[in-house]
Amino acid sequence: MGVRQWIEGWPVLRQWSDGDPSGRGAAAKSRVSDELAPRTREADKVVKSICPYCAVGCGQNVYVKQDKVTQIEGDPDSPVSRGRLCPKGSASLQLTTGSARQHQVLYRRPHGTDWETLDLDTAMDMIADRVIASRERGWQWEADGQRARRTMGFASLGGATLDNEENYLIKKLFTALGAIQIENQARV
Amino acid sequence: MTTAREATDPAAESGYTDHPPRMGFFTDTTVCIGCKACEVACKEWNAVPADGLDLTGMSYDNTVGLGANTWRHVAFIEQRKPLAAQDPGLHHDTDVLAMAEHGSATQPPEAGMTPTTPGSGDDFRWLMASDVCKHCTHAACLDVCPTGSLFRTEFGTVVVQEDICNGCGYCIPACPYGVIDQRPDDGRAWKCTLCYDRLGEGMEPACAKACPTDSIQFGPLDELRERAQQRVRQLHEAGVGEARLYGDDPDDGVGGDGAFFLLLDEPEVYGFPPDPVVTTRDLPSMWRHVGAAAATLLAGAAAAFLGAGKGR
Amino acid sequence: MTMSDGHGSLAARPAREATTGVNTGRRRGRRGEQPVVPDTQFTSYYGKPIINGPVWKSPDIPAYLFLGGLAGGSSLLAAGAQLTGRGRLAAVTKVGAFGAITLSLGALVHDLGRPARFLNMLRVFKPTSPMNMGSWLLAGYGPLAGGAAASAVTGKLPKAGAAATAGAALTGPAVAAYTAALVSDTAVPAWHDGHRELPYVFVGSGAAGAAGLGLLGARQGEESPARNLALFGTALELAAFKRMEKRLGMVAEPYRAGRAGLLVRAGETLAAAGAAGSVLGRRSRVARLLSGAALLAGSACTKWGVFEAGLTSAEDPKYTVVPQRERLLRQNHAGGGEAQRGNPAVPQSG
Amino acid sequence: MGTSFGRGGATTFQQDLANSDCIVIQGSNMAECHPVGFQWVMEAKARGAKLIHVDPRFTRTSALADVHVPLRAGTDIAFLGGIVHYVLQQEQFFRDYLLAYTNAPMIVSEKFADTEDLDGVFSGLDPESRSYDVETWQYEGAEVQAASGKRDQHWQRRTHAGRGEAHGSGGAEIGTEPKRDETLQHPRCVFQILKRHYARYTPEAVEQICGVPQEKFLQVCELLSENSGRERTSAFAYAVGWTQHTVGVQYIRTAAILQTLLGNIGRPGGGILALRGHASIQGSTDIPTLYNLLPGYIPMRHAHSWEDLATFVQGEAAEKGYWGNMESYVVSLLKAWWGPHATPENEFCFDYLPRLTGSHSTYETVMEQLKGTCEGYFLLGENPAVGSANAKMQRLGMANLDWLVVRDFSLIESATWWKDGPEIETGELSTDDIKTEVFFLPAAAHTEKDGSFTNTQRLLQWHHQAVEPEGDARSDLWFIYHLGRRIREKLTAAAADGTQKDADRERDRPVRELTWDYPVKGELAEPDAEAVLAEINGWNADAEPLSSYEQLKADGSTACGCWIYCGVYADGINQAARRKPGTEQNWVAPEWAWAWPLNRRILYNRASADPDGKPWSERKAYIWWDAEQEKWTGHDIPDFKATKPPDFQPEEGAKGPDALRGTDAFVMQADGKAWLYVPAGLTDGPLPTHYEPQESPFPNLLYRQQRNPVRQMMKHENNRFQPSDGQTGSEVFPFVVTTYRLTEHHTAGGMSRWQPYLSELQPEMFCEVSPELATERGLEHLEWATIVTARTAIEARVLVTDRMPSLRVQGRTVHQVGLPYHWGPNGLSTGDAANELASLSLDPNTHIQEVKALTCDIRPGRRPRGPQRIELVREYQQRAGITDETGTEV
Repeated sequence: MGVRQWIEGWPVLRQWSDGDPSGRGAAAKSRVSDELAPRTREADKVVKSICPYCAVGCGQNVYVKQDKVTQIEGDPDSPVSRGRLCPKGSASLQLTTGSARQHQVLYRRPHGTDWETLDLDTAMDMIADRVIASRERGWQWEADGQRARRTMGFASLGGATLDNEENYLIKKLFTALGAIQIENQARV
Repeated sequence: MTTAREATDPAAESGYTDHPPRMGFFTDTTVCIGCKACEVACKEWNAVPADGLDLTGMSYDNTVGLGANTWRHVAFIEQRKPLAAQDPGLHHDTDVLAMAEHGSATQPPEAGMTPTTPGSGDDFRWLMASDVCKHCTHAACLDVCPTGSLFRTEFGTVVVQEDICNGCGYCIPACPYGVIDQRPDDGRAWKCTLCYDRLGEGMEPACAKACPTDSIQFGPLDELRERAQQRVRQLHEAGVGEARLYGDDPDDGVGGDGAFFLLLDEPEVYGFPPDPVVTTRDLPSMWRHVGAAAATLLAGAAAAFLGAGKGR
Repeated sequence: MTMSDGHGSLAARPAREATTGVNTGRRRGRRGEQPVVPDTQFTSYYGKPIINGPVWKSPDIPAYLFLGGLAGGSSLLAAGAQLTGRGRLAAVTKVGAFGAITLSLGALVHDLGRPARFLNMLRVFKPTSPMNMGSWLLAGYGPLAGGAAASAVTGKLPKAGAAATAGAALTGPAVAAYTAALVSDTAVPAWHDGHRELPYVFVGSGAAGAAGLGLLGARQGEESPARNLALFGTALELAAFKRMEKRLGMVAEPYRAGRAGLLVRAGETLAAAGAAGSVLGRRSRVARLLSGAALLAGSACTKWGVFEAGLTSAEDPKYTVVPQRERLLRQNHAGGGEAQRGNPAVPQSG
Repeated sequence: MGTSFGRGGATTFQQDLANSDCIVIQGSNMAECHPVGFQWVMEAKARGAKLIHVDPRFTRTSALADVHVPLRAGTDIAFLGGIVHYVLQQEQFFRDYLLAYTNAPMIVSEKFADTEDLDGVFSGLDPESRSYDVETWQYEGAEVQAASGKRDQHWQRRTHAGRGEAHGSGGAEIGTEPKRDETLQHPRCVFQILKRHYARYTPEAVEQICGVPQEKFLQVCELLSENSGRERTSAFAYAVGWTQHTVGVQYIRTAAILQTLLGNIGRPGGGILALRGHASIQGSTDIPTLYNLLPGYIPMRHAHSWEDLATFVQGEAAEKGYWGNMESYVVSLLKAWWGPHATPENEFCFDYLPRLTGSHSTYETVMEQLKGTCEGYFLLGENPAVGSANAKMQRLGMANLDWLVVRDFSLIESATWWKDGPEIETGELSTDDIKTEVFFLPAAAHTEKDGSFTNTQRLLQWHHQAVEPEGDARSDLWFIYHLGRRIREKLTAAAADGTQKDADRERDRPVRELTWDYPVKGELAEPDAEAVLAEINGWNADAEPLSSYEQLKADGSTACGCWIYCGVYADGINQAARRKPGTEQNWVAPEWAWAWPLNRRILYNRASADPDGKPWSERKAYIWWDAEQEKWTGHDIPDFKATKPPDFQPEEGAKGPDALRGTDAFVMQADGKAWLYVPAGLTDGPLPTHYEPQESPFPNLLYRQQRNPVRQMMKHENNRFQPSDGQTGSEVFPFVVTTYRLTEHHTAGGMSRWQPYLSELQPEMFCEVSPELATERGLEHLEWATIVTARTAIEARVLVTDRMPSLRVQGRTVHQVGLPYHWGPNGLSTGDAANELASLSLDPNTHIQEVKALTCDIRPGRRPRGPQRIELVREYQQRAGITDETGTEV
């Protein structure tokens, strides 16, 4: 910025030239204020979503810039919520992008005193082996003298916060494995 | 009769020609459910820092009041007053000064029940109200700001410019409502901007958008005032005689608020000043007295020498 | 809206307003009855302050107030001393004024949340902002005081030095007085409501402080103007303070309570003792020095006390609420009781 | 609700609340727990509706209500039963509606004996097994069900208890056409039985039991009655305040009876809205991650030697109504799962389904873990270490596992109990000794995956992926798909290497033959959620998407993963992703997303018209018969065959939907009627009856029977029960505890206690007590208090408030202690978990725990640390004389 430009931009002078003699309005406006824009305008895309907290099912608009979520707010199109959100829904941005989220697989070995890190692929393989082994150990062809074709070796809890598609695959896979102890928050 | 009021046009007086209508908030506390969505939505949008974990015991209010990190604040008042229709009479003809002698209020440790209204029997009600910067027509914070960081926008709102503020702190005690405050680790003063960035894009402020019951309504101030009058009439007809507006009057000490309220009790019950006045209303008088005092000093000094005679 | 061609009331889209707290009939009988206990309690929100108190730090801002007054008064003493040929007194007060204003400025900058942006104070010219006006004032006064001091110390450019001395003396009183407007132009009840008297308190205190400096620095025999100024300043300060307290009523309580009260009392006592000592002990060098120190300390205590009292009065909502309630009541009585703001029986409509 | 109306889902939708003339919120704190849904209540108020909130506490909902009725926690049936009594006695019921659409005229078997006759129990109680023989509850001349002769009673009860009542779909079968008395005068008709059953639920009784003054109670009765009928409708909203009791299902049943009597079901502004607490809790029962159900409320198999697909269907399907087509639903499900391997010859792989032997709910699972049978555990977005009743039992169960997989956003208590759980502090467990291997896998957020949630009004709404999850975070779809893929690969390899035993090969066949070839996309190989949705929706033999469950076949030519969701992918379009703005369509907004069944928004809406098909009133018109076009029309999609005229009479011998008359509005029910009286389908009685909670400081005023005789209890040394009124030691736990949520937090806190913006709003665990209780026990505002039950002791900061009223009950004052249950030791906002206090005593139908009404003691000060905490509880147990038998009497 040249000296002349600087001087011309000096609000003391603009007070007289811009019709704001008291210096409390237009003349005092800074360059940053002049160029201010909501971050939603910069979004590459707006993705339609649904609030993950309670079962009201409020519509959400998710603003994304350079593969990062920059803002989440109510979707005015939703006839259920009409663009409104409660404090939890309003905190969705912090929920999804906040520092409280873990991004690393952690492992605690039997009798271990602390976490260790583990890569996802190894963890998945270990879990698959555990499932197979526990399923076998807990296998019951019969129960109370009747054909049961099931395993009592492992159980699962959760689902009310999950998608229908996820619940469907959980129920499908675990039932096919013979597991029956499959439960969720509907009872908790 | 409501629209005929002559209101000042702060944007026009601040050098904006051809500006948009003055925008503001009407907060109807009678439909507030105290959910605090406004507080969170405001923080998310404006990236306002969290304010610490402190269980205050002030009913469900754990944010206490407006400040640098709280631009929307929901007050909770538990009262032994009937849920509903009230005797409309006010009884302020007693000696408030004498009462003040007894101390002003109950401190939080004793305030599980706000002792504002002793009441009787089983009556009980729970008032909730979302407070915010008033964006005064005559804004003290803006008047006293020495740097021009605080300025009047084309929407008639009052905004701190964070690239300018030098943290002198003058605006903070100037505000008659206790809105603006300094963020200690940052040094600058912060408050509600009425989402200035969103307004420019035709979006409504984050808090008003989130509000589940439309307790916070955003729009051109003229329309809001009209709507608010209607609402008060409706409530009076329904027997809620205590409903009253606060901050809507262009003739009040701050020239009317850009964010005004519908209350069910006296303003101070919610933590509002009952009759706020912009401090700079008295500034001409202050300057006069300063001038006179300076002159007195000059005269006094002259007299001191005259009385002492010539030195050696 | 496809419903509108359908049936009945379902067609209407919901309105925005909802009625809250409307009773359903059973309690209606109560209406019109007077509550047993009239609703007259002085109230607040959990005793929390209505206004946000000053974030100005101690000792920065009390020092700023004190040093500004000291500088302004000193410049007057300097000019008088120069005119009347009291060389030592002139030199000491010139240097003192410059030193004080430099420290004062330093304190102000130190108190800023963003000291590096100090120069933004001169970004606008705002008569509505005493701090902005003060900044412009200091921008003029500072160099004058500096010039006067420099010339006095180096002995160079005596004419320019004299001109600077005169300029500083003319702006000095404003420097001593404007800080009263600065603190008054807030919502802090004890400060704002005292806006008529505080300028006199401040200049009186500033004069007494400068006199103290003069007594300390003057050569034997030069001190009588300083003594006079001490008497003048102290009398002005004490009288103005008394008058302010009388006028303010309960709002002035913080000036007499707690830490602030202690400081104000100390300020008054020290000023009175200093002034009295300077007169009674005029023949004793020790008495003169002690009196000077007392006057300086008294001036600092007064400013500090005023500052602290402001903090206290911001802290307790009663100082905000009660006077405002009172004012409303007065308006109400004046207006025949009908136009009371906030009276629910009278809907607010113009 | 399943047993009353045929489907367990909410009968209405949130927006429709705006049309109500009176809304009763009970067992729910809607303004706090569903703030955004509450806007529709406020809309109704704006139109002049009255809002009644019935709740032990004065909440943010009460603050906005016209009437707040504080009642003693756990006495809702007495309160609602009182209103039923009022409506019957004052003849405020909607007679025409009652005759047309309910089972009021049906005549019940003379073998039936009511609680009136047996002092609090129904006929058929077997105290030994703590169960009812339900046969005596039948309509006259009807059998329990077609296959009853062959089925053993115990399993029969289990299967039928399992269906419908939780959140789902489907009333039970009732056999042949019952006898009716249109005059409602027959002494054994449902109407008269109802009248007798509730005769003692007088305003005086309500006052005595619930602590509700008669005046206030009658005010509610009048408001409800005034605002029901032809011209006006009232709605009920409830939530877990009703379900979390030993008689939870019957709470809802009472509301259903009341709403049926008042003619408020199937009509705009009426209905019963179940307010669910999780984004997809409705979905997770529709497509159940529940032990006793298959998708679409098809019951799981039980172990019977004789059962094949045909007898299973015969046993479970109904003669009449849409459950009559159950075989198509089952076969289509099996086809969806095992594809070409499912053939008529192998009964479509029916044998692949594992069998139940009794209850296998989460609480039984804990017992299995303690026994060591269950050695592995998946926790998928759930936090039982603080979120489940008697959380200590949950942790002890987990400490006995071989392995535990926790998938969540943050390190919740269920992932870290082995190093910092309460038992480590008390010394009951030591980290070194715990053998459990723990895997923590970070989960993807809703913004990081495609999928659908089913909200509280049965609405499936699709959320689109916005960004890829970071680091190791993955969706549960990814996790379960790739876990399945790996397991299948390993088992296939094992089968191929030739050394596997035949029995093991057979054991693994259902896994190897499972259809599991979902397309994946992107770098992370995320399965395509829409492909899964397409399978849920189903397809025909030509792989074309189906559009209605009426197209499903029992011959194996259709596949469908969840029959009630059939139509969500009609025309190959993701109907759940439809987002036509609400402002651009009518108020029902049928083009926003997709509701089951078949996009109907108000269920049983045939009942919004009179028997002739005309609206009951202009004001409340919704669906009506258009004689010209010969079809049902209106604002919503008819929940009825669109072309079946009002005067339709089925042919003799018609089955399934064809057997429904033109006035059978409750199309899932075996008789097409709303059930005031439930002849089959519930385990604890055909009519709701007031019992005291498992732990209560009061005797049951109405009957000698204190508690639900068939409630379910888990006996364990860490799950001791407390004595109730009249028993020695009951004075040791004199106060009633109730638990609840706050707006600012979510369930057990996993999604809120880690968020700074939410944590600062409610920063710490607290308890709420009345000023009277505070005085009595020396509790100070903001100081600490310790709350003790026979299970454990927790601490909380005290809030003294009038919002927690002390009530006058049976001539004495009962104090209540309020505990929000969001907290645990991890995260930003912390505190003891309220669920530690609860016992495992469950509703016999749903196996939901009772946490809304317990008894406790409260004392000032913090709880003891370390082993002294256990000492304190033991001391209390001794003082109250608690043994393993206490509280377990029938």
